[in-house]
Amino acid sequence: MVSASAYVPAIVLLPFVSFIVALFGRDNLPKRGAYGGIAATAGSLALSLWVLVSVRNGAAFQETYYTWATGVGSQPWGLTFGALIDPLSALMLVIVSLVAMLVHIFSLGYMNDEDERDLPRYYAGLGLFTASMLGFVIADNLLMAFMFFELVGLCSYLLIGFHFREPGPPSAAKKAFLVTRFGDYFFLVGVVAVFTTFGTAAFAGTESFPALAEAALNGEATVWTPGGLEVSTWFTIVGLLILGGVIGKSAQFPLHTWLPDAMEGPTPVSALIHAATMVAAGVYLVARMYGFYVLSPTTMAIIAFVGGFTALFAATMGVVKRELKQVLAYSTISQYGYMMLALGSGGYVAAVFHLTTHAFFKALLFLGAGSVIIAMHHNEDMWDMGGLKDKMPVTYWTFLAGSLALAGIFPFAGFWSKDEILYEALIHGLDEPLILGAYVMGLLAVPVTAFYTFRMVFLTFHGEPRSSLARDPHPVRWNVKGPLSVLGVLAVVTGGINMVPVQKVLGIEGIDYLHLWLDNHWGGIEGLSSHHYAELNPYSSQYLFGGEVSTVLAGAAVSLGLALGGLALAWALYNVADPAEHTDKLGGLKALLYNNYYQDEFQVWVADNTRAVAGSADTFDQGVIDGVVNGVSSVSLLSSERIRRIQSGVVSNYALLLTLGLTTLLVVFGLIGGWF
Amino acid sequence: MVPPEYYLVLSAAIFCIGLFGILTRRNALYFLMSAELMLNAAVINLVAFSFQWGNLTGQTFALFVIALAAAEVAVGIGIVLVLYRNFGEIDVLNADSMRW
Amino acid sequence: MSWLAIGALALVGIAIPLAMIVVSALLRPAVPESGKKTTYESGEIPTGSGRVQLNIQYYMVALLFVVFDIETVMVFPWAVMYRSALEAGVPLSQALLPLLAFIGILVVGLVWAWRVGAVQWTRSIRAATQKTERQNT
Amino acid sequence: MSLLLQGTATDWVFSVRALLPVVLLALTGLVVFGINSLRPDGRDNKLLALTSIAGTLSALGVAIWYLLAGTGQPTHGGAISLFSGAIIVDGLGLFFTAIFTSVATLVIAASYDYFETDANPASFYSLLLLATTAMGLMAVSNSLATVFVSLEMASLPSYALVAYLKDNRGSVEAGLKYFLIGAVSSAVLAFGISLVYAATGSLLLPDIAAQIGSVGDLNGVLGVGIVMVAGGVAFKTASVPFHFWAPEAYEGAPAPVSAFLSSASKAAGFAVGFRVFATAFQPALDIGIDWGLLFGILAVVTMVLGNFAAATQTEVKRMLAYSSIGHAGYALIGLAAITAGASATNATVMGAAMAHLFVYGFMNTGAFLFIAMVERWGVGRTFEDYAGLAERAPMASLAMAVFMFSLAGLPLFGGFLSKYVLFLGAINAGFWWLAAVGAVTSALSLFYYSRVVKALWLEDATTDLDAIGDAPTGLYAAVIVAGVVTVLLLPGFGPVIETAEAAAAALFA
Repeated sequence: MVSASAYVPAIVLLPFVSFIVALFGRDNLPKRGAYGGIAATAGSLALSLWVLVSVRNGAAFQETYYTWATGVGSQPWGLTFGALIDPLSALMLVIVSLVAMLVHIFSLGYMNDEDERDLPRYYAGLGLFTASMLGFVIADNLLMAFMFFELVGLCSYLLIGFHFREPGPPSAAKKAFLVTRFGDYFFLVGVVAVFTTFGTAAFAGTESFPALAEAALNGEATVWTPGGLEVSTWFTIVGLLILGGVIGKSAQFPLHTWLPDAMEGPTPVSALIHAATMVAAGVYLVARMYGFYVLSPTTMAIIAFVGGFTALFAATMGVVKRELKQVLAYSTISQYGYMMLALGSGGYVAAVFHLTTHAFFKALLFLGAGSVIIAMHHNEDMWDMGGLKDKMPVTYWTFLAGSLALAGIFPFAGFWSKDEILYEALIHGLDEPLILGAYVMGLLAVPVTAFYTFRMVFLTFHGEPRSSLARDPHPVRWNVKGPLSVLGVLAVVTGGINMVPVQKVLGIEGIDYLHLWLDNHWGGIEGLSSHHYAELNPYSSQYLFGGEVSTVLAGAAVSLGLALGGLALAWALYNVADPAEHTDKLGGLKALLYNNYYQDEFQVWVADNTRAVAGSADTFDQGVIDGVVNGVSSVSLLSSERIRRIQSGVVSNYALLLTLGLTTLLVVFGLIGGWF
Repeated sequence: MVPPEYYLVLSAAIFCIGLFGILTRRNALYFLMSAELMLNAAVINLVAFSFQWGNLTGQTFALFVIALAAAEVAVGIGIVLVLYRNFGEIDVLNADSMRW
Repeated sequence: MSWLAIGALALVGIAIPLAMIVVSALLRPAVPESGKKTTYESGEIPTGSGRVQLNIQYYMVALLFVVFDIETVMVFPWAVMYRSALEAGVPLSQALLPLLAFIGILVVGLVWAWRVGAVQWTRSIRAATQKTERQNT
Repeated sequence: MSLLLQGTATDWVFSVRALLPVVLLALTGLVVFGINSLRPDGRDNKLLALTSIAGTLSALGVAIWYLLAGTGQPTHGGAISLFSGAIIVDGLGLFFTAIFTSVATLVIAASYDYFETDANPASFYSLLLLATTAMGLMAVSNSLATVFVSLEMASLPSYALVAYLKDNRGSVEAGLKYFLIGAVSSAVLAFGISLVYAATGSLLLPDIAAQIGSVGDLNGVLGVGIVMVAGGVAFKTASVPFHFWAPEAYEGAPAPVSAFLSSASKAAGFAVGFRVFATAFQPALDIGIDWGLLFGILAVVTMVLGNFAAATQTEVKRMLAYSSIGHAGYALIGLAAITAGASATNATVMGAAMAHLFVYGFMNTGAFLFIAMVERWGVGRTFEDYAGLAERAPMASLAMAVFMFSLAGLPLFGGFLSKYVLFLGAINAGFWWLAAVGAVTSALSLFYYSRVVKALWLEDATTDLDAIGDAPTGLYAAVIVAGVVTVLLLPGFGPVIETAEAAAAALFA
């Protein structure tokens, strides 16, 4: 039998071929490139599933395909391309190719049926985007990962700016590109530092950099450090440098500003970016080289804290947004914050779990939003919607499933993964104040998430239509409903792959499939198992209420309670016929339901105050964070203006400056060298 | 015999005079002459130290420097000519349309 | 010590003209008038601009002269060592050939310059009018 | 293949064979003169261009053949020393010759269209060929005398090339500035050489290295001399503070000439700098003449100035001119990271700088040639004028996007790997601060490079682009070839870096 490993490059190459075909085939293609893209991604999906199955049968492997260059000199280094197929990458391959295929199908409805022009360029971009993300996933070394990471960024630039004739998209594309690129430069320096330190950038094997780092910390190996720096300090610095790229791509505070702007791109692209490709790349990278990160407690704590903070910070901003996609954008930032929190607090499996469930329900929500946007003739303002529930039932029910998952309501997928993250953060955080702080922020974000999610759901689908568009929505076809249904099912059931709480509470062994999967239960690559990571991680577990089971139950109860609370608040405020006139309506009711009046009054007060907090978070975001980003660029541009004035255009001045420069050099080096 | 340091001082002085000319003159031709002066400072060094070290390398190279100086003048005059044709004068300060 | 006399001479040499200029500047009356500022043209009243534009051909010939002047400089060291080199048994391929190649390259350049008209004395209309203008003034 | 290795250094046939790439270039230049002399009034643009390309291509072919055959390299008997050691044919020389001839080929192909209406293109081709010849000599010079002579031989045609458009005020002004700064710089270089000679009594690079240990009191003279020689190198490579000519010369010159100067001429300056400082001046590091630090400072200032000044330019060509200065700063890392005695890391970082110059030769030449095409169309010079060009010229615009992203160091093109290896080498040699400045300025560079791509692809035309009807064959071919090579240098980077590092290692052995 042919082994799946021989076909791994094809997983990457198929979408790449569709990119080439779309690029050169232009308008001669059926559906202008869509079918090619669907076929390619379907092929990738099939191969990925095959790979998944063969990994399940113990066929994890690492293979080098191509060597770019080998260096001579004191420290030989090799730049190679290869594939690392282990449980983690096999799982991710399936997620990426599945979401990519669904997005391609959905695009038939969103782009082709809407008569967008220039579609071959769109499908070419999607193909390249998918290919580069898949290439990133299989990368077996940091340099290859970096190159595909960059390619992902470039594709996002091309796709976000797809509607380049409008004013918004080009600048949003540029912002996305430059902000993530800003983080990537730290990443680049980090890659170079890894090479210099270890002489290799491989992820797996005894000669890989996580393994060497571990050995170096145990004193079993020596590595280069700049200026004789303490090994652990240097590892922390390197880890943080690479984290720069992660923060940029995964839109963590403070480099998250590009992501809401990136909503200017076509909605299917947003789905792809948020669920499976670009943003997921950052978190995946941390998971990929987790063996390195767990060695540095400082880095871990920073990751956890940034994650927790981002989760809360972005969630509060989601509360005040008017546009459907804006809400989803902030929810993405927030959810990736959770994943970072999980990674930082030692919850490797929890992070991958949430990455998986989030990929499905966020793709679902974006595609659902796309469906709504089609129906609303590309109006995205939620205050113009309302009452779409009956007119588009498929969209409504799937969207609802996604929202329940996002809000973390039992038993939808998001509940299980988010609960496990919070649980990990809690048990590891009881000794670590920083982790505990991150946990608290993550917990606080739960009701906020539920609140804004259901505010969105209620405003969009419930109540009375608030505009003529909403009264007569544009119908959507199978190519929209199909992907929605697939994802809707997944959003409901994905939680089943990792029933850890159930296992712990009821004592049923063997239903925590994801744990077993990532723990090389069915075979994997030595040194890349969650078990190994758990041994390395710097935390100890503490339990509340005298035991594991009670801690699990208490944690789940608290987070579910908070989520339900948020949901209830949203219900009360927005699940009404006409939420905008909420307060006026109260006057008629007060004689009849006096007590309810107080209750409503209280709710209004809560709403106003949440609004104030969220609003100030939003202001902070727009003013300070954006301001700093803009500030850096304006300072650069200002200094650029100053620096170029040196070139006065008068050749005598040049001669003078040249002489002065030379004289200065002569004097300085004469003094240093003692020539006089 | 004159000590070699004196030649160094002499050549440095000539070099600085040439440099001074370049910094103060606006006329392209003077600019050119000043640069030649600087080259001649190098030639003085080469010849003097060729004598000092007892090998002919410096003297031979001095001939090359002189030759190249002449070639440089040839090209320079050509450029000054087209400068005059385009700008109507040979003031180097006037050619400042490109800057920043 | 022999330098001392030269130094003293140099000092005196510089001091005397300076002193003369200073003394005359102190003694003479200052009566500025325009006639004093005009260019001295042997008693004639100066007319027109002091700048004369020469025909560009002068420069072309001058440039060619400079180029072939260099040739002499380069040939000079060769001439100095040629006889001794031959006597030392250096074959002609090393003693003569490089110089012939050098001159050959120069000849190619000269022929080219000649053929494209660099040494041709053009009679352009502009040059002719300029000439008449100069004669009329 | 190793027939070249037989023969004595005094045999002139042997010398010609060893210097065959340079000789071929010189002969082609003379042939172009000859053709023009035979038919002074015939405008044989095509014949002249084809002759010139044949010359540069054959020189390129020979250089690559020698590189592959191991001529002058440690595996086949080591460097070939000619003319009493004044010329040395080795891997470094051949590597750089390959860069010059590739760039010259592209530039000549582009010039065929650019100077289509020129009255006498023969002088252009011959000047270009002679400048390339001189650059080839610069790369094999092993004596300060040949260094100076060949550097001047390269500079003089360059001045004329910059001022080639005699009726264009910009071109003339550029030529004037280039020439005046060049005259000052060559005087500084000559004075520096004379001081080095005064201190060591020799002009041959290995002899200088041998003498440096015993200069005694004259180390001050030597130090001033070395700094001045560094100034000469800085002029040729357009590094601060000798860079002032570059923005104007690149902006004012005809675009093919800008391409030639900013790629080949810069590389030639580095060829000289690498050889002179690695061979002759390395022992000076031990006696208080820290030219490594000098180049470190120059590299930092050059990177910062070039990239910052480029950020707010309004004209694409001038932006590229400044970016070219910035790239000189990157390549200077190859000199700055040299430390006494550490021959392995020295070779790594210098080889990386050479490989970067190689890749740079293609991507930067291509970018300037794209501008040549735009100039030929008469579209305009500012970013706004470039808006929407992708609609009219998609292939060329795609190539331009490749050049821009490659120059910025995006990891899809050759420019990424070379910059990456360069920074890696710098960190390996302990100069992490150089790599850090390089990374920060690269980050900034993406800003202004992406402006071009944005204008080309993401903006609607502001001007009437109907003039862009024709597709000039030579220009298009040159741009596309440069683009393809830039892309191919990503998978094909291995041989380049290996050759470069081997050549650099031979220098430090």
